[in-house]
Amino acid sequence: MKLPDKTAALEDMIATIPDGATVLVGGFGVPGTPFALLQELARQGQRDLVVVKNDANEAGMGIDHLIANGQVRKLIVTHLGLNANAIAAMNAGAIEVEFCAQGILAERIRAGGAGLGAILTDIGLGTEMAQGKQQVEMAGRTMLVEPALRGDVALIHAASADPFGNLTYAATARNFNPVMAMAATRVIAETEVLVPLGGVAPDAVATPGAFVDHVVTLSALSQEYGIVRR
Amino acid sequence: MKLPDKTAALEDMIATIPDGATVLVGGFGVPGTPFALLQELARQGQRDLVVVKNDANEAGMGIDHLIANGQVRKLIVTHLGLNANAIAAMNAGAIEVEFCAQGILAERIRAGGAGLGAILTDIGLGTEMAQGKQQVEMAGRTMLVEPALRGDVALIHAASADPFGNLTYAATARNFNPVMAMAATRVIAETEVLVPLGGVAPDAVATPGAFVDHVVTLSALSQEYGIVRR
Amino acid sequence: MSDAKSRMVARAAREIAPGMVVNLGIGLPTQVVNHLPADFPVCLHSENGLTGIGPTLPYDRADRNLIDAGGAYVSTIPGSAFFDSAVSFALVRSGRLDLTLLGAFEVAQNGDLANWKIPGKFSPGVGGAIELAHKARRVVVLTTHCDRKGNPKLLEACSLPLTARGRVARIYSDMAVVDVTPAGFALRELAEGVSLSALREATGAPILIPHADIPTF
Amino acid sequence: MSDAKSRMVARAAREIAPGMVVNLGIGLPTQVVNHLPADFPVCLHSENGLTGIGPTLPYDRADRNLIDAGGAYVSTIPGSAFFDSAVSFALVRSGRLDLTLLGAFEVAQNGDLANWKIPGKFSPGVGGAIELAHKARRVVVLTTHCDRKGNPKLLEACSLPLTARGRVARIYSDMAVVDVTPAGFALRELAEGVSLSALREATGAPILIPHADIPTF
Repeated sequence: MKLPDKTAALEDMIATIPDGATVLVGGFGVPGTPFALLQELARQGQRDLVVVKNDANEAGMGIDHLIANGQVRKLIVTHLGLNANAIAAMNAGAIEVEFCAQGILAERIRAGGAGLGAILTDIGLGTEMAQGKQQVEMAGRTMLVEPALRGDVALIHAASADPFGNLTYAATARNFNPVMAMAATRVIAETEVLVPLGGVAPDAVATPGAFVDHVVTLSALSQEYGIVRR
Repeated sequence: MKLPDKTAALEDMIATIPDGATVLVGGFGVPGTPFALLQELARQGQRDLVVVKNDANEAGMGIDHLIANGQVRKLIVTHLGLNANAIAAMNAGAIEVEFCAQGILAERIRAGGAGLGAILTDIGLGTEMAQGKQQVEMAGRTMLVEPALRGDVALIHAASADPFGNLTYAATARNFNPVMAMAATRVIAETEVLVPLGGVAPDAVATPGAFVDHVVTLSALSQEYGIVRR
Repeated sequence: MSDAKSRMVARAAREIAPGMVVNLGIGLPTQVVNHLPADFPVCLHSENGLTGIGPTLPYDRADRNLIDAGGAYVSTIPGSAFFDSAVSFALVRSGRLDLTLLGAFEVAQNGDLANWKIPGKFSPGVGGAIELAHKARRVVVLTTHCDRKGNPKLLEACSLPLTARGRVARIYSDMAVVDVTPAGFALRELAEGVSLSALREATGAPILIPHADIPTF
Repeated sequence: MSDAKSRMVARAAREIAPGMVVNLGIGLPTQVVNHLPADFPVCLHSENGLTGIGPTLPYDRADRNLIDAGGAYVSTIPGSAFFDSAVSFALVRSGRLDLTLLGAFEVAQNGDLANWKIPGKFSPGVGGAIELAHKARRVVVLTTHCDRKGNPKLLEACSLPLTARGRVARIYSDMAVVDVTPAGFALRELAEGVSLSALREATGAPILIPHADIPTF
């Protein structure tokens, strides 16, 4: 036996994403954002997307290209604070925005990746974040039902990958990538470095390849991956 | 700033466990079972314990010492198949046994470690595993409420640790240890090797030290840690 | 292993398609791996936190920290990964497991499976079986056609506590390959030397017989 | 930073006890770290997946993959750990965070906190604030006593959407150290040069004044 090879061409993999898809996008700020996959998605122009991401990047970067192109129908995020374009689009009604508490977004995605229906939490009780959410009484306590969240596609940024899709992440570029890599029907991982099978030590694997469908290797990193001087 | 030092003596840490405590115990078979911590718990003799563990080890090993001593009031496990003593104690009514599906036990403990109230799952629906469990209707589907599970204490086996409690695990000795290390009021980790701060690379940390209360270094590994010839 | 069992296991190995993620249950299913070509592209999963299971090792070469879910000392292959029990079952429940081959006490003609408990005799706990049976994309049973006393395991309805309802798609036995269809059990292949009447006698439910020639294995 | 702000930040630093796990909110709270001794035993947590935050780095020495939750380029120290966002908030929600210092738009005398949304003006999303405020073992606010227009931030009741109900234990401002008690706000310390009457005027709720001498900072 040997492990299957999942290496593929970036353009071909993005071309599998249909209009209307729910797309999970890794990253917290710049680190871990799959800028190359997003650039190609912006170039191909799929529309009516539901984008799930911690934040909306900054103007001119990452998912801001999708927002600027009018490709995004709905954003599910924890905050938009660094992207004035996204806030303007939200205020103008051009995109629908659903805000989630950051750790609850992570848990909803993880629950999707773990094949659960939902999590029960008290986070948000007593605030407007609880409005409209199903409540359950459990052992005398009120809990909010936070439904599992899955994507049709997940776009992941890895530091290194082997051809089977075992992934590692660098420093705080890990963030939402591991949970998102578990929670989509089709998981596309871009990697800075492709190593041969066995090149990632079994104990060092952060996302097991069994969750990953496609591995695309980046030949170079665009400017968006670099240091942001503010 | 520097990270706090949590190294401690094994006997002293086990002595903090009171009668009646709920004790989470890592391990799946031999790998990852904290045999030294369990041996000392057997020696000190705390009683009325609720022990949460994947399995009951084998006769004469690990938690079987606690069962043989009459220290265990209740076991929460996924199976007892390799320990005839445990099955006999269960059948004789000497210990109460609650069986959980393996992944659901992992998720219940993880939910405890993640500060959630419960998970909702369809695992067990249509079987006797669903009996007596709270059900919730969610978006037209019936789900079982599987409550979060926490311990007063968790007993963890690490391959290496630094003094702050950053842990690594070896191969399949990982198993339940990472989720249990998140889910107890007091987390005691035994480690085969103690490395200085910085000795575990930040990307290689499997359990962050912020979850761990005490680190005890094993001077030698008893026979129980070895290969089992059947 | 008897010749009939060996042929059953070899036949079941052909169930595995290239690229699949597969969990082989404890016991006979584990043997299936011995019938795959050396370079066959497949990912074997073990519940205790391993993908990419390598060959079983003798005790003197075993790693004390590296076992499969059945307790056998196994090895890694290039690309193996270790992970915790929560991640391991996340993989099972979220649809990443293409196939599981499980043992059975009883299989019903509607696909119900009982393989974890015999009240009053055998109740060691459900382990990971319930999640494998509920959530693998395809659930296949590998079992002797009858139990040790000669009683049929393929039944109109299960009498034992269920592991999962309606999830079994196919059974590989030492007598036949049988699919579970909306109309009940349907014969697909016969083991060499087994007659239709012997099969019917050993099966505790009606079994649909194709009109065409029946392949043997 | 003004002298009063600087003294407030220095005073807040003494809130941190040896051995604590602490999350410092974006903005002023982040500055608190500059007032801790070099070998002070503490673990700083950042929501984006880091424990053991080291010094902020200039752009030319920064690691593009290593930021804190506010986007600053930080560094590691011996014993730092990286983890994913789910684990990061598991730590917050399960009681492993001993202390969080947060900014505030409004704090009410019952400990209610509003710090994430001003309807119609500022609604960038709640980020991680709601979980920090709900679940840190101790929630402390670090803020100027009044907003830029001179309106008090310490109020009888919050008018803005809440982040958390009744969770604030203490406020460090440029005018005072104020505890939230069952009887409402209670003065603990005064900033140098601030009079009781100035404090009362700048506070939008009654404030209990101790009979004893009031320490200054």
